[in-house]
Amino acid sequence: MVKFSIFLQRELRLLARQKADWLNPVLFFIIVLTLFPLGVGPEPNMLRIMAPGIVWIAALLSVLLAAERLFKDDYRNGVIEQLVAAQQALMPFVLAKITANWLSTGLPLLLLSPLVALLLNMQGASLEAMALTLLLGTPVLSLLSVLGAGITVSADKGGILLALVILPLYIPLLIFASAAIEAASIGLGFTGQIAILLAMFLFSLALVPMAVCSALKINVS
Amino acid sequence: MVKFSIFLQRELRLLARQKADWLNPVLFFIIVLTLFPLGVGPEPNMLRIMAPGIVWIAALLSVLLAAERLFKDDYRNGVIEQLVAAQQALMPFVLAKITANWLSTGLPLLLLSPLVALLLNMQGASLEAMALTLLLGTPVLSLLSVLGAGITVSADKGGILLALVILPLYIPLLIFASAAIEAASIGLGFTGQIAILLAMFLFSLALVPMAVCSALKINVS
Amino acid sequence: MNIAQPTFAVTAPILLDAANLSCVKQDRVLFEQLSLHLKPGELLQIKGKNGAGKSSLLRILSGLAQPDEGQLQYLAQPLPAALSDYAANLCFIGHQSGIHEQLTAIENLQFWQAASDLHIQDEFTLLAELGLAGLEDIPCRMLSAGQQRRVSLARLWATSAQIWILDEPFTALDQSAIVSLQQHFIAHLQRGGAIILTTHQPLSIEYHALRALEIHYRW
Amino acid sequence: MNIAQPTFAVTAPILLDAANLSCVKQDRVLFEQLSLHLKPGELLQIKGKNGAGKSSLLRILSGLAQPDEGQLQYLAQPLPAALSDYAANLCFIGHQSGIHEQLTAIENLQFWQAASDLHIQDEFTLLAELGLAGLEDIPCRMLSAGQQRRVSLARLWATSAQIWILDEPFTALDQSAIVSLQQHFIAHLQRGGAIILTTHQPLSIEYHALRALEIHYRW
Amino acid sequence: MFKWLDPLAKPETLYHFCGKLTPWLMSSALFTLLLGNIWGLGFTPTDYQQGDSYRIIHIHVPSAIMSMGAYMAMAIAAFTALVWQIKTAQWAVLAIAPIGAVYTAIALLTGMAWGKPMWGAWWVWDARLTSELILLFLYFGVMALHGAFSERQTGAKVASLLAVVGVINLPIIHFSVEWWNTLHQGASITKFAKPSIDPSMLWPLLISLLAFSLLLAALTCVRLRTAILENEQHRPWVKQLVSKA
Ligand code: HEM
Ligand SMILES: Nc1ncnc2c1ncn2[C@@H]1O[C@H](COP(=O)(O)OP(=O)(O)OP(=O)(O)O)[C@@H](O)[C@H]1O
Ligand SMILES: Nc1ncnc2c1ncn2[C@@H]1O[C@H](COP(=O)(O)OP(=O)(O)OP(=O)(O)O)[C@@H](O)[C@H]1O
Ligand SMILES: [Mg+2]
Ligand SMILES: [Mg+2]
Repeated sequence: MVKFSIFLQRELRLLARQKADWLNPVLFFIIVLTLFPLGVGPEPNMLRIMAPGIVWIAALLSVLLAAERLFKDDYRNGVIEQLVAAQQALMPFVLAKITANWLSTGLPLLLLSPLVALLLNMQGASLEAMALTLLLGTPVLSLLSVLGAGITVSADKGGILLALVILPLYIPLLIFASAAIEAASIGLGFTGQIAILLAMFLFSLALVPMAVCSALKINVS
Repeated sequence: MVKFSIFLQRELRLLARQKADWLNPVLFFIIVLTLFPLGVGPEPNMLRIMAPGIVWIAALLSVLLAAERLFKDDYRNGVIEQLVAAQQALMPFVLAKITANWLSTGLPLLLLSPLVALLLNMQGASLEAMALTLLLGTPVLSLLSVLGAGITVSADKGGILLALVILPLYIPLLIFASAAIEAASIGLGFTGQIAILLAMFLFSLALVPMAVCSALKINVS
Repeated sequence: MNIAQPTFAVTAPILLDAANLSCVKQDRVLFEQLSLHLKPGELLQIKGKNGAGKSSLLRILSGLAQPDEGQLQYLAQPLPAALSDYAANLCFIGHQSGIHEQLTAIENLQFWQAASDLHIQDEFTLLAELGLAGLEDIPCRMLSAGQQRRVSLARLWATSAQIWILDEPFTALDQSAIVSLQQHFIAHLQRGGAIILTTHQPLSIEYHALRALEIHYRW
Repeated sequence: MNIAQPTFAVTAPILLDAANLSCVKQDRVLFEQLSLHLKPGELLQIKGKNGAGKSSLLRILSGLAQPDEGQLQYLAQPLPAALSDYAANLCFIGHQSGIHEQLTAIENLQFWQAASDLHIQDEFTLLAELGLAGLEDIPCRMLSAGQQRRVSLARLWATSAQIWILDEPFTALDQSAIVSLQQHFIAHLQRGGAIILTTHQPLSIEYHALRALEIHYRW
Repeated sequence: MFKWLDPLAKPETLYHFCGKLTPWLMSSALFTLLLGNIWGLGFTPTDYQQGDSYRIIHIHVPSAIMSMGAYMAMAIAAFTALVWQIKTAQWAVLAIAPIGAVYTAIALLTGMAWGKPMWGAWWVWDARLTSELILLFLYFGVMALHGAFSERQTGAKVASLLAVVGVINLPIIHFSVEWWNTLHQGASITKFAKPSIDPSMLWPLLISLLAFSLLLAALTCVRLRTAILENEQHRPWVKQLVSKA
């Protein structure tokens, strides 16, 4: 626990130093959101129907882009190699990475959701549903993208390989999250979908950190 | 010219060695395209309307992801530093990078367009328009993303900064390309948009390589 | 702390025992039937030309890579099983420095303090000792090559690990830094520590338990 | 080729003339009023402790960075103007090796041949001379640290540039490689070349025109 | 012309020059701002179509036009910085960027506030609105690049490069109403032909426009002076200045 908090502090310090790290994903999110209506056409009705999908795809892409460099620096500097050699501190390190990743990308998206609703013409219940799905879904997104980053850290080509590994895992999330928002937008209940999202969150929380640790070990040996 | 062809050969050799470099953007493109119907709902009519925007956004994102690492390796190894110190070979190097980038990302997307049309329910004229816009637009995309990669090569945080820099420049392309496909899909002519795309291509071809060279010089000094 | 007192007679326990190691890289046998052991108070220098396989051997000895043949034992226990005990008593510093370029020297030290149980009384005095006074608050990427190396080696002044495995520790260091690092080695050995290292620069240490192992470059 | 014959009397032209250079990094003055000049046949070693500012000076001298004050002249012409002539007659190898890890040694050489007009008769003999026989077709990332450095230095055997600027060329090299590199330096100097380098390892060259310039570490 | 400009490249001269200019610019900016707004908001006739909501035009139009003007000024400074390697021009780029961003934000917000009664929606995806939004992103991009490099010099130069490249967006904003059929108003005052707007509305509008440009100049001077001090802090003349103060 002490280790975790020191490591988390380190990550947060890195984020504070490189403000671009958390500002840019947010801006990217907004930019992608503005691209869609442009490419697809500005009819408000149309937009309202597409909104859930768009929000979630934009969220995915911004988290994905942020994840790419997650372990790169520490890998290149030999930090990870030496952590693996020293064994015990790897798990808290990974947990700190995951937490920091969520704090810097998931949380801002969550806070942005009212603005998004405004841009995409969303109302009452949909807005609520979107915020809820983001609350439960972005941690899963962070977990998955850290997993992808861990798996691909020593791969010759990070970015896109990462996307490939993560996207398939991410599809169930996308389906349930946008289904929830859609249900809300036509006035139906959406507790079912939310429950599934919760389950996905707990499930990945239990499994992913261990998987990341072993991925890192494999990557340095 | 001799230098250009040697450098291009080197880039192609690198691509042949790291197949993921050109396979992954293509796969990414396909995955994003399949995500949309999932997130937005599979009504064919809906899809047909959204198709132009979706295609172009997917193309952008895949090229963007591929661009991120374009100069990274050569920067880290000191290749760029030493090229700048040696002066004369920088321009052919940049041109080779741009060409290789298009060959490895733009061209496959172009070749994929029939498949995309199938996935998104596009017909005759739209397909033709899409292929044409991709033919003219993907080189611009490559030019812009190489520019972004050059500008941000020594930045502490590559990926997302790159997106931030490039997306605004890319928006006109998106607007005209999807306008052309849309016009075609409702049976109108689209030579006007195509002419504008051609102008954009020539314009950026004339300016971007020089801008990239000076960006690289700035980045190593 | 688990450091043996300076009573390393013949009865001193063998810390690390490697038997019949071999390492194959792409059809090329770097070394075969290589055995070595390390006792408290010993410094073992791995010698060899460029590409002989020194770094590969060190990675095997530190548990990062598996040998293609042969066994490792830590305090008479076979290694994959005893790995966590071994890792807790080991300080490995490889070709890469293990410091994050965006963090300051202090922050890097704090990270390693948490990660590998260092005992640092005061970071500032430690860094000043290493000639980094006044540079504690600058991100490490702005330090020179040698200064970065010094930050990375600072761990050796604070670790309680008994076994040090160091891959070319003298790289980028200036002469005065090399001398003080070697003095620190001797102090560690005299406290019962043990060191395995590689370097292409001649050691200038006066010490009775220096051993060298040469790996011959084979093709 | 533009190499003066070994007639470097007092009349030899000054290749590179730096006057009153100063370099400031973040409020810290690394050096001020530093002047130096380089003639054909001279080797100038920049000395100084870790962090004194040697690498910063070399980057300025090679035209990569601008000095905060002072001028550089190449053959009596001021530098920003004469930069392309200067660059064509210069071979700079910095801390980073300048080789791509995914490419083989041969492919890296071919790249540099095109990029900086090297004259290589036969890559295989050149690499064999550098002790890399049999490793020509392996991606450089699989070479050891010293072998990578050798590939990077291979350029020095093929360049027609008269001025070499080298930042710690001996890093990671083993003793035999260092000796042969130094012999190669002497041959280059005797042909009228000129070298500026930094190194923390003592030079073992016997040559009449060795000069050293010390940068004192200031805080 | 260049003889006159040349000494201004020197930080010290520019610092004092801006210092002299600032009070004049600032006071005239405040005066015209008050004049334009009081006249425009209080004394112009109510529009027969739009009611009183149109009065926001006195903020919207000047800020929108000057958001582009500021970008142009920034791009010129950036071009100067890149081509002639003038450090002060580089600092000017960063001095202008946030001001331009604020103007752009004001144009967007007032436009949105006006759009709600006029078009029935806060935001529509039309070409002018979108390209104006892109302008905001460009400003952000310039500022973000500036801080993204460990070498401050690199960041400044690279940001200048982006500023120059982004000029492409200006004609797109201006001509967007002609190239695409949009909801947004066509050119009515920035036409070369006779303005198609009633003089009683035109005059206060022009005064507000003048006010916004004066304000831009004044704020730029202030920010530029701070930037000069920050970048030159170890130079003797700054130390002298500080010790005198
Ligand atoms: C968020 C929404 C809006 C944005 C981003 C926006 C942006 C702009 C920009 C950039 C200009 C300067 C164009 C140029 O000089 O070339 C402009 C001018 C103008 N805008 Fe808007 N606008 C918005 C909403 C509105 C609305 C709702 C109205 C009124 C119905 C309006 C009326 C005008 C008028 C009359 C001009 C002056 C046109 C001229 O003389 O060129 N705008 N706007
Ligand atoms: N991943 C790999 N694949 C194939 N060969 C490899 C790989 N890694 C290393 N080698 C080969 O193994 C040999 C030994 O490499 P190693 O890094 O252990 O050498 P070293 O003794 O540390 O040399 P140096 O003194 O240059 O550091 C080299 O010749 C290298 O070509
Ligand atoms: N970007 C930077 N910002 C601030 N300070 C820097 C920067 N780059 C280098 N320095 C400082 O400049 C000094 C000189 O660095 P330089 O790399 O030139 O040293 P060096 O003489 O080559 O040392 P070494 O022998 O370790 O290679 C260092 O003390 C470093 O802290
Ligand atoms: Mg080695
Ligand atoms: Mg150095």
